[in-house]
Amino acid sequence: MSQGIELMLYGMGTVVLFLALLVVATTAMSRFIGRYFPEPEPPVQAALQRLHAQNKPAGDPNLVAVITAAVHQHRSNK
Amino acid sequence: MSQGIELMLYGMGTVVLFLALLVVATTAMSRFIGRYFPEPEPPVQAALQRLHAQNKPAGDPNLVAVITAAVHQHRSNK
Amino acid sequence: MSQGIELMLYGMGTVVLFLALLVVATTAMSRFIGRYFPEPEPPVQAALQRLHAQNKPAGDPNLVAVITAAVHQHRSNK
Amino acid sequence: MDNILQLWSTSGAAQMTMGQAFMVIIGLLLLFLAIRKGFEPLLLVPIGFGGILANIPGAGLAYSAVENALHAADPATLAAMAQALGVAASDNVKDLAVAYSASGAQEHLLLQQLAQDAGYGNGMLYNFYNVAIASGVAPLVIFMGVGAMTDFGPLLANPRTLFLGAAAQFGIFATVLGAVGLSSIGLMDFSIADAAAIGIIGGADGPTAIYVASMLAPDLLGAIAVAAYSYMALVPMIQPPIMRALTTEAERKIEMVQLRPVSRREKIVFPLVLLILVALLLPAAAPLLGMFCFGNLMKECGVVDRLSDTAQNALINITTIFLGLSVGSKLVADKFLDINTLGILGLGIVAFCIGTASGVLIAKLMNRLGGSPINPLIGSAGVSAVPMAARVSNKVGLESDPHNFLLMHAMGPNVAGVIGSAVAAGVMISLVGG
Amino acid sequence: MDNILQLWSTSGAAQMTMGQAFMVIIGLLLLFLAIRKGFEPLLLVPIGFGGILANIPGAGLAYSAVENALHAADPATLAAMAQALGVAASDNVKDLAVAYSASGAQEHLLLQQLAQDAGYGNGMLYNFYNVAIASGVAPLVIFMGVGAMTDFGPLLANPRTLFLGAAAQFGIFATVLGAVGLSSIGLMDFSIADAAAIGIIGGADGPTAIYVASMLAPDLLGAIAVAAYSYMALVPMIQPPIMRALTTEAERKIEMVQLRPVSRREKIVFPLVLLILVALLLPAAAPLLGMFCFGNLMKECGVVDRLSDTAQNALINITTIFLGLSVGSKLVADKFLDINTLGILGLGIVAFCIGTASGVLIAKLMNRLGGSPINPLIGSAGVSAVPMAARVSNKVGLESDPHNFLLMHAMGPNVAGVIGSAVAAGVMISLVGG
Amino acid sequence: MDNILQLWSTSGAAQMTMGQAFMVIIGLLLLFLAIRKGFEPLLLVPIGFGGILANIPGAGLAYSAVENALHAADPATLAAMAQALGVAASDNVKDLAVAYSASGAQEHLLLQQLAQDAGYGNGMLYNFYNVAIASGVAPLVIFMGVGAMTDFGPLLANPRTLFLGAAAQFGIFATVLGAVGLSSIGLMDFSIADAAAIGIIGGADGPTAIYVASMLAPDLLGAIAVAAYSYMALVPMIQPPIMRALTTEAERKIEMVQLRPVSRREKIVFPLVLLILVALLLPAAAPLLGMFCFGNLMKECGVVDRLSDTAQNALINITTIFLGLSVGSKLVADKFLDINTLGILGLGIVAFCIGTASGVLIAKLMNRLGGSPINPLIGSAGVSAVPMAARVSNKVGLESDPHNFLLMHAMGPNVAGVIGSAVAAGVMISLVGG
Ligand code: NA
Ligand code: NA
Ligand code: NA
Repeated sequence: MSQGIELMLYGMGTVVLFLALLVVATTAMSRFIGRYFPEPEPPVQAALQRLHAQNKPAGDPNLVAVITAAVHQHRSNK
Repeated sequence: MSQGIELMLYGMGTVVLFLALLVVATTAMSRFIGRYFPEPEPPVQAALQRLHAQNKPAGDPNLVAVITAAVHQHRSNK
Repeated sequence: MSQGIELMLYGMGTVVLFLALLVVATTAMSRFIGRYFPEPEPPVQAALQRLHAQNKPAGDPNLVAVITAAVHQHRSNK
Repeated sequence: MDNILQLWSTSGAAQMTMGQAFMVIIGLLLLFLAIRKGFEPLLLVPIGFGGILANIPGAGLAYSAVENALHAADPATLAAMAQALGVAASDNVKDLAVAYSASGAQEHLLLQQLAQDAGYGNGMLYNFYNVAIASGVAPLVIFMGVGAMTDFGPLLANPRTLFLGAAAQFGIFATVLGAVGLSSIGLMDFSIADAAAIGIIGGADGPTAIYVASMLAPDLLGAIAVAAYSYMALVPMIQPPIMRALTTEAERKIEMVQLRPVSRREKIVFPLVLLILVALLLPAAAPLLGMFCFGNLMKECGVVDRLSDTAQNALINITTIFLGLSVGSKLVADKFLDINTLGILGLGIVAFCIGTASGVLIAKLMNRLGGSPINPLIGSAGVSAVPMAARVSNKVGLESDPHNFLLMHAMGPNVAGVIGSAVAAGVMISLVGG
Repeated sequence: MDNILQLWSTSGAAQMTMGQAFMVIIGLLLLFLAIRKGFEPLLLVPIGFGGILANIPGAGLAYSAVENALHAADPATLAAMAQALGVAASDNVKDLAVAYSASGAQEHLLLQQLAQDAGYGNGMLYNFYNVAIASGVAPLVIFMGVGAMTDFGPLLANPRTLFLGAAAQFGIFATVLGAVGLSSIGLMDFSIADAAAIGIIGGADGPTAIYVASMLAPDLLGAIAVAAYSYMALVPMIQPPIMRALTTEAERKIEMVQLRPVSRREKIVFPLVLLILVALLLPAAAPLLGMFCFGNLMKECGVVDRLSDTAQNALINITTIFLGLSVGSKLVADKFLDINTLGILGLGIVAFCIGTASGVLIAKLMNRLGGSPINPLIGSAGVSAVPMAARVSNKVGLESDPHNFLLMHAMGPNVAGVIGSAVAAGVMISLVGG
Repeated sequence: MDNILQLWSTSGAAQMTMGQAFMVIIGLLLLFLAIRKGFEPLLLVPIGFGGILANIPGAGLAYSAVENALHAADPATLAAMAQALGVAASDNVKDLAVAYSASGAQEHLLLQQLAQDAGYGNGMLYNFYNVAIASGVAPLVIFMGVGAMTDFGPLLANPRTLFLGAAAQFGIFATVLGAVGLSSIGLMDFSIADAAAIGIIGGADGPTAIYVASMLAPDLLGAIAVAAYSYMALVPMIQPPIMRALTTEAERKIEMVQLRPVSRREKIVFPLVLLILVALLLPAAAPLLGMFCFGNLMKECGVVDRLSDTAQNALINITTIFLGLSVGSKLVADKFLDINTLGILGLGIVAFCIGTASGVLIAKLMNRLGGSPINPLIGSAGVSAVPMAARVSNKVGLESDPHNFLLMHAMGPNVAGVIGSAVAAGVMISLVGG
């Protein structure tokens, strides 16, 4: 029984302490970024960048993109 | 050789018996459902329901749907 | 140290030899195919064929295709 | 003739026990709830089906090779096993089973070999369980996928809601206490590790519950997972009465300050901040929260979208299929049908109720302490059950004020609850499992 | 100079045996048939390529670490192995191999350790085989995916066609008898387990054949899988002559009653009915039919479509790649090139022919017994080979009457044949493998 | 109170060493380079994150159960382990660790059992590493996917560019020599196997480098993989100065003959020709090049597109996630922070530079020997780093002549470099690893 009470006290304590620290850390992080590294890029550009990244294959990024381009050139050379 | 004959007799017997029972069970099931649980939903609604289900993510169903909705609201709040 | 020199000599030798043989084999292969098995199919047909292949499921090729067809017929029979 | 007898004696109908028949019906019931009532179908369909498979008499799909050999009770094999275990009586299967589970690693290997040489194999579900759950990998991979689906934006816009996610974990620890209490008065028979695993049901988070149960109380895993997912599906019925009882009409009408926009950089850095905090404070939570943060970072960083997509789709789906079937393997009758299972089901719903109440009450307390007003209805979302609990907060709020949309505000405590449960899991693994 | 000799002695050209060269050509032939002739390419491309890889001399991709150590025949390692096995002569590799395969589990572990310590490892394909096939998981996962692709509608609309699916399994058992007969007159050397595994080729169902062969006759798996998939691809050539020979023009013109619509509920309940029947009657078929029913339930229930989609795509594709390469590992020359392989190829085609004939004849018998008329051409679809055999029924039917579409009617016996083969597999595993 | 102490003593902050803190910062730096600077993010995001996870103090995610037991240093467990190893002093953890790594297979199994019985388990990343990399499967599967993404058209149109791919491998072997040299003068401490694994960084091919390192020098794998991917990302900065220094303006303006069209049949047959050549000459390269050819054949044959799609998407993505995390497990402080790591980073960049120079110079030599003119700028693409190096060739070429598009021509040596590195890997595994 005492084991259970101990587990509850220490457990709940850790949860609250951890999340309280996370509140502090998150707030500090948001302020720090907001002050020193405000978002420079307009949303549209960011979306484009993301779209671009989406087309990159694994292992060798850009592989597909380049090969596609190359194949196009190759075909148009025929 | 006798092993082979035995295997054939018992094997083929089981296959026929099993599928015969399946015929009986299936027919009974179809009649039971047809009589007591006829399809209540019109096909369109069922299709919509299925479509809806398709959008549910694993682990936490509806997560994506809700988050999407939430993000939309969030953005429109800006 | 001598191990390193040996590894370099034999390694580089094998790489060059292997790729030289590959040049020979590839050139021979291309000539052989160009002479005896020139591409018979026009590109459009090949593309269609590829497109068709893409729709084949694993395990039992064409399964989905046929079942889809069958379901269509089944439904139109209603 | 012998063959016919052999076929009949190996048939299920000849071997089916009452318990197995009952568990098959339980499996069908789970399927019915999942398919017809929409109870967390992505998990309960595989779990229910796995439960039926596990209880097919004579198939032994949920048993190891040794267990299958013991069930088959072939005299020669039993004699060899008894000899290997150094036990006299070879005709009593139960004694052998007890001696086997008490024996050391050396004997385990030997008996496995004996069983396999005698033609017995591990059941399909037993293998799935070992690969997917006993190794810990399936819940972690699912957590990674959930991380890749989670948007921490609302939480970052209002970090104070993390306290609501913390408060709701009180349901977990109160239940641990309850389980220990029931055992101390002799009603149940739960060890402290069992109690901790049962409490985690109150976390309302499937993968976390399965992960903790697999480490602290594997025998209870079936009941715990079924309880966790069932109650998550029942959140729209469990929570509203509690929420209404603990709040006044005026409180339910509180309008919250509109959330500020959150920049992409904050979202990228947040999982790293969380990871560092875990590393500094609670290494035992590192596997769960590490994979969760990894999934979220993959989603937010925007440069590995093909990995993030796979984590959210093919990978999480494949893992869910095998996780569900594996959990089903723990619904085998001789392990599941037990008074303890009833205790788990009862304690689980208590955990949900206490967690809900704690969240609401702490939200009210925070309003007393000042700061921008918080509608206490979003406190209940702290139990996680993402996103069902946030929806419930929104719905109950709309009943009082049809123009007060709380969904977005409730997503903050909702995802905070996921973090809170994982932290609680780490504490319990660290204190009880070590 | 030593290095050059070492490089040359480790090169393939210096070590290639006639058998390996022949098997490489067989592999290329399978690739040609798959790519150019469209023979079941999804399986035969990986199998053919795996067959070539398995026969690369000196690479040992299909061998275990111990086998690779034995092939390398390093005197010191051989001496250590001979000592561990308690064998005198260490210079004769064949004797060692025989002693190794006769030795117990203890010695196996010891020799594995010895081989690994001496720098030998398991071949890539050997590992694939163990993970994918020896564990049984790959055929089961493929069966789940096939279940998720199968529509039982036509079968439910006309359950009598299940008898056609039963009849066609006669090809399996007749072939078992043939294999046992050939062995009893000394032409071949098949055990009863081998015979059962060979017979299953007549089931015309790849995953079932691989599953049964992996349990009853792993050494014959390569030949059995190649035969099964090749003959499935040849169904449009094998079946029509038999179908025409056994039916009259009038019979081929029989028009069948239009199929009734089948409700979604029937489709959801059917896999559960089948599962319960398996549980009651034939637990040995539970893994195969259980996974099949699970896949089908996921598809039909409509609430776990993302799992069903994954089972039909990413998961089945990944599994097919590794299953194919693993089967290819069994095309290694010293195991495949054997008079028995010719026997398997011969018996396999006999099985297909008998199954086709049985299906057609039983359909004719059922017409004699009354009920709504059945076009006997759909009987041949009972061998499964989904959906090729149903297409063949349709095509032969159209030859006699260009307005008589049998495809839909033939899908009933076609999927019934899948169930029938899995039941036959269960019987044989239960009677022979136990 | 005891519990608070236990919690604090198990917290990361109480256990963090300088090395771990430093490695966490390295992990964050890798993430910054990957996310913000676009350094090979698909690999460096998982590697960096895995590196942080591996260095969470007290979590032991990158350690085996035995290592975790040793780190925990529980006296009773240590005593039992010392006894099992036959070592006297049980209080000195380092002595035990040395004795453990020196002991045989029997002792390893025994200590694993002891550690697991005492409640210690393998870390998550340790398991990932064993399944994904130690088994060799992850690099091979990625190579299969890369094969399925590769178009050999440009290479087939101008097979002479294979020589450029061969030339660039000189960077590998020069670096091996350098590593051996540094060790012989006592500056570093690399064995010949280590040197070979380091040299392969010059291959500019991630999966090949990881595969070779996992076989020849697992302890250096972390540094080698980080170096390989970082320098691949830096190719646009490393190569251009070298290319400009070694070529004249006139050479950079050379226009190349337009590539002939390549038929589909050539593309289908090419991977088989390559495979046969590997089988005849260099079986040790069979796993890597075999899977590469298999992927390419699946893509080109056109009849198994669903397998090819899966190999290029779901399968390669899943594998990349676990490969990256597994590589991260080798960034654990006590293995990574070593003077040798600096040596590896230094030698790696030398390898890239020499490879680039060799490719350019051999292209110039080939122009002297006659044949259609080759722009020496495409020689640098022979180091692989597909497709970055080919883009660099194109870009530097455009600086001299804005109408001279070299991209397509550079793709030939680029993919030739992949083959060349795999051949070099085979040679080194065959000579050094056997
Ligand atoms: Na929670
Ligand atoms: Na069949
Ligand atoms: Na290269």
